[in-house]
Amino acid sequence: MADLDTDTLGAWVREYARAVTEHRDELTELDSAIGDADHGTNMHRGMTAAVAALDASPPADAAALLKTVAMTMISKVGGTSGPLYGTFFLRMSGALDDGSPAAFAAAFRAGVDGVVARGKAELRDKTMVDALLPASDALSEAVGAGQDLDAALRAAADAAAKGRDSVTPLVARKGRASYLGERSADHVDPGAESSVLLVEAAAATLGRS
Amino acid sequence: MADLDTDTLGAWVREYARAVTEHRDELTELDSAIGDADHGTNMHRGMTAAVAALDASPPADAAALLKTVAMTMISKVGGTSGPLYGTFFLRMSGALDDGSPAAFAAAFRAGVDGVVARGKAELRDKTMVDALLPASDALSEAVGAGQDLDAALRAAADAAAKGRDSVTPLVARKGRASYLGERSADHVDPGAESSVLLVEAAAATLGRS
Amino acid sequence: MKKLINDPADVVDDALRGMASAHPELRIDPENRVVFRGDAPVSGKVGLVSGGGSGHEPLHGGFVGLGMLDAACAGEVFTSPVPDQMVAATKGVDAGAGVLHIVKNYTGDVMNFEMAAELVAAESGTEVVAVVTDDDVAVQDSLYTAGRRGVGVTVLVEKLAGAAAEEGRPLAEVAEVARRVNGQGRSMGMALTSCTVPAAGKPTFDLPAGEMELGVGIHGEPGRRRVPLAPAREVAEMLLEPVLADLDFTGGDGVLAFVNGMGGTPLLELYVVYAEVQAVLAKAGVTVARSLVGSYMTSLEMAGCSVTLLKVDDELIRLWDAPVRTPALRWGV
Amino acid sequence: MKKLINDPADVVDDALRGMASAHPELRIDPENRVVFRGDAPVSGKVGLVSGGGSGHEPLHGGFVGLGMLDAACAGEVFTSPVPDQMVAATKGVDAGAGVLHIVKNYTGDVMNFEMAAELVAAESGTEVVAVVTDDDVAVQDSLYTAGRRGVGVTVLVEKLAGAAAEEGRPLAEVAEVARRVNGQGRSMGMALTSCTVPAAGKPTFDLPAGEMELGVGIHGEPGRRRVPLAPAREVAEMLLEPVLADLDFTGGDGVLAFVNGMGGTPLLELYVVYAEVQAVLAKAGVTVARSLVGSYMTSLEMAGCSVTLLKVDDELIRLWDAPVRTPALRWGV
Ligand SMILES: Nc1ncnc2c1ncn2[C@@H]1O[C@H](COP(=O)(O)OP(=O)(O)O)[C@@H](O)[C@H]1O
Ligand SMILES: Nc1ncnc2c1ncn2[C@@H]1O[C@H](COP(=O)(O)OP(=O)(O)O)[C@@H](O)[C@H]1O
Ligand SMILES: [Mg+2]
Ligand SMILES: [Mg+2]
Ligand SMILES: [Mg+2]
Ligand SMILES: [Mg+2]
Repeated sequence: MADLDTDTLGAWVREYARAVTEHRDELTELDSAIGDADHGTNMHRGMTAAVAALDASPPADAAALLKTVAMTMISKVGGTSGPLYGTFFLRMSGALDDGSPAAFAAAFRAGVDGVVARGKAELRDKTMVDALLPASDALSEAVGAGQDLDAALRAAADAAAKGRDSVTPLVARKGRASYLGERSADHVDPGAESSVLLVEAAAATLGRS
Repeated sequence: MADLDTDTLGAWVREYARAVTEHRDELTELDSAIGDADHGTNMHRGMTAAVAALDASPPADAAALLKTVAMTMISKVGGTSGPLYGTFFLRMSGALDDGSPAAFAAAFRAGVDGVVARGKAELRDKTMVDALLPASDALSEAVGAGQDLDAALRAAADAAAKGRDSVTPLVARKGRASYLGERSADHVDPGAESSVLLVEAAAATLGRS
Repeated sequence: MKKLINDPADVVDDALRGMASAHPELRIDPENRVVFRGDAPVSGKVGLVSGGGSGHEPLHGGFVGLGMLDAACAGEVFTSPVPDQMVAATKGVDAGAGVLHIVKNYTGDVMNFEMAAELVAAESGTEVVAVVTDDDVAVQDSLYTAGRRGVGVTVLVEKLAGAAAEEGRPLAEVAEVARRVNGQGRSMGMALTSCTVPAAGKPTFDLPAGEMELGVGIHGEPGRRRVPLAPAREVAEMLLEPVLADLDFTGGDGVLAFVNGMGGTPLLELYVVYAEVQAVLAKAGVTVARSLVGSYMTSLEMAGCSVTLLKVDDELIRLWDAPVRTPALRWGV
Repeated sequence: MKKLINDPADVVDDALRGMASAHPELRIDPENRVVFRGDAPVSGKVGLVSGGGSGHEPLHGGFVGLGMLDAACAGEVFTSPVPDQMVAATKGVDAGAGVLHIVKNYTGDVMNFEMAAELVAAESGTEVVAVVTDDDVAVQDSLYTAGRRGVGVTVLVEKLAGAAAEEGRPLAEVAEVARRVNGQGRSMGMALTSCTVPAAGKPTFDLPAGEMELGVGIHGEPGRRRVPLAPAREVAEMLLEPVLADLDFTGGDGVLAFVNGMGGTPLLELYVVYAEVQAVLAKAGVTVARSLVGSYMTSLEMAGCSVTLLKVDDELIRLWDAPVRTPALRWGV
């Protein structure tokens, strides 16, 4: 398996764009139940623009690629997910060292830390953090244990899905869903769902590269 | 059969009030189809107020009674039916001579002439006039032919209903329904319907008195 | 029926109560259901009276004040007020210079205002002139109809004749302004949904998903025809086509373009429609001198809009820009 | 979905195009989706910038002009604008006296405005102060929520801080007025129907006949609880009860009472609600010094309303009465 490079990371971004487009209505539907019915539209708009930006001026390296995605999310999405996913890619871009699985895992952790720093959500607040943090932990652990990126990303995707599901029964404590109080319980958090798609897209592209 | 007097005319007015209340929703429904959904509400408001006015200060004579009904319709209904039914009762009040069937028929004609003068509708314009004019003709003819008021008012009620039905297939040329053009055809005119109720109320009360 | 009301029978009185509390600068006669300018009658000024069924708010009560109406009579929902109200309003605004009645062309409104004028003539020496508005091109103005309806142009007549009256001009001239505005204005409306008359309790008509009514009035009456739902771009064309066909709006000093919301359509959409109206007008060579976008003459919670064009000249532009201070239109003061 | 729009993806751009045509006194930057005062930056004056998701019109673009905002950023429907827009707006209104950001308390709005402020700080010497509005008592202001939402009071902050800025007061004082107004204002809203986000294409929630949502926000989000439909009288009580429980509004110089329509509720009904609000306040010993009734902060075509109370004093009354010239609020000029 080749090291991660601009092409493979680009494949990840494109696969994620495809996935949020495929799941656009579903994400919006989740957001209708406990939010304001725009999460699918937001993610679709942002990731479509990110791919267009990459097409328009192919990035020089992996860091530039992630930065383009970050800046596009920040300047095209708005809402809560724009700054958070934007920060995620921005911090990843800044932290990415080389193309090794360990570097990727570290950069991913930096991205998630950025989301936490920006949004100040804790575990079990019922946000995207509940998918991203477990994913990051699983990824680091697997890579640290010497597993290959494919296996590590599969573990991360499983952990993300488990994290998302684990907070579904909970009452939201951050973001718009928190306004609903008890009524937010037993609904899947839309941001957690889009984060699961992000990690699955990584597993489907980077893992196989 | 006694001559018409304040009591018998009062019974007519009360019966009409009862009938428009019973048919309120139906009249409004007819007005929804080709108008603005208020004819039942209008007639109910006006006739209920008329009965209340009669109760509040019992009129000295038949003319005073009809005038009270007229003024109440004019000052409580508004819209198209307020001035028209108001004018009907006002002209009847002014024209009523004695309690004879002939006097009633003449007063009724004066009332209808008042409606025509105020509203300028012609036969087959598809308005209340299409019920009132044939009713007035039938009433005059029957009374002139020496029939008793009971039979004469039955003939008038039949003529009113026939008049109403005869214009149902037509396109309205007066009032709100005329705005619909061809779409007004094949709907019962609400004002024609409330006029049929007026003549039926007369047959049910004055005829039997 | 989902409405923020108490008893449907009380809706007009309750709303007038709210208006009276919210607008201490107005004087509201709850018995007669008349909204007066606080300082009516205004000495030396022609009095302007309008009125009509309720359910079209802010029309007419929201247009009472300096530079516009002196009094407005509120009828039941979609039902013309009664002559007594118009008599009370006319007396209350009569400052010796005569009174103008601004009447929308509906059989009921016209008859009730006529009876009121007869009563005023019989009782007092007040000179009353009535101007009837009839700008709705959806209705043929022929012997076979009750004539064109008075719609959007009524708001403009109230503003422009109101400004003329405020300048101290005599009744004949104020009436002439009103007539000229009506003669130079045309409107056309459409609906996406019906409205529900409170006392009726259910929608006046059914309008299935995917369809809209063209040529509706402002009383929830069905329109002239039902067509498939179309983008705002095409709606603007459909509304303007008969308006532009009815009167030549090109040349001169341009037009006042008025996009009016029917009550249930958000301002966001009205601006979308206005953008398309502008585009159609530009293509047709019609210059926009002034514009008005908002829900000024509504049909309860009906979703939809109407477009009104008024040919203007220097004088009308000056009258439009003149100060006005009413609950719903206010500037220059 | 029945809307007067073209492509749902274009609704914000199309509406801004309409606004630009209808309001030549404003300057609209279509690239950045910023509505500017025509004369911005106003020399010596603190610049006021606000913004948020679209779908709340006239908020915020309709409040741009003399005596209120200098610029408003329009996001996608119900989605906070992005930092680039806020940076463009901030630069465009900066006349050297600093810029106030008025931010409604939603996670997205707060984060995007924060990022914009960071960018401005990094790029230029412009002093930026942000005031976050959070007046919605339907939401508990606790560690377990994102804090109270910014709703109706935002309109009042824009007017009152705008008037303070227009007087030439320094940034710290203008911000202080904004903070004080937010601290003394509370709101509560309800909905009779859901709204439909254009891009989503169907109602955000189902609200069956006979039921209403209490404690809704302005983004079509479901409320705190669903209760049976009630008469306006009881609705006024249900809305005011938590407002009055949260802050003592009795005594002093009274309150500014603001009944706001959610977009699909006709003005007739808003006045009915206002009458009942007045009655509840009178019973609670709260004096109304000023009032505002209308659809100023909407949630697309949602039917419903909110009530905002603001404790006022002589200074706030003076600032409220000060001249304002914007598309949606205008007086004294
Ligand atoms: N403070 C926060 N930290 C991290 N994620 C958050 C926070 N608040 C909300 N989110 C996430 O954002 C998602 C909503 O995104 P989106 O609908 O695009 O934005 P908005 O709520 O502004 O409409 C939620 O489902 C949740 O996962
Ligand atoms: N010019 C007219 N002359 C006589 N009757 C008329 C005329 N115009 C309308 N009508 C009658 O009035 C009826 C409608 O009354 P109503 O609904 O109470 O008033 P509005 O049309 O003002 O809402 C019509 O059904 C018709 O019979
Ligand atoms: Mg959302
Ligand atoms: Mg009717
Ligand atoms: Mg009517
Ligand atoms: Mg959003």
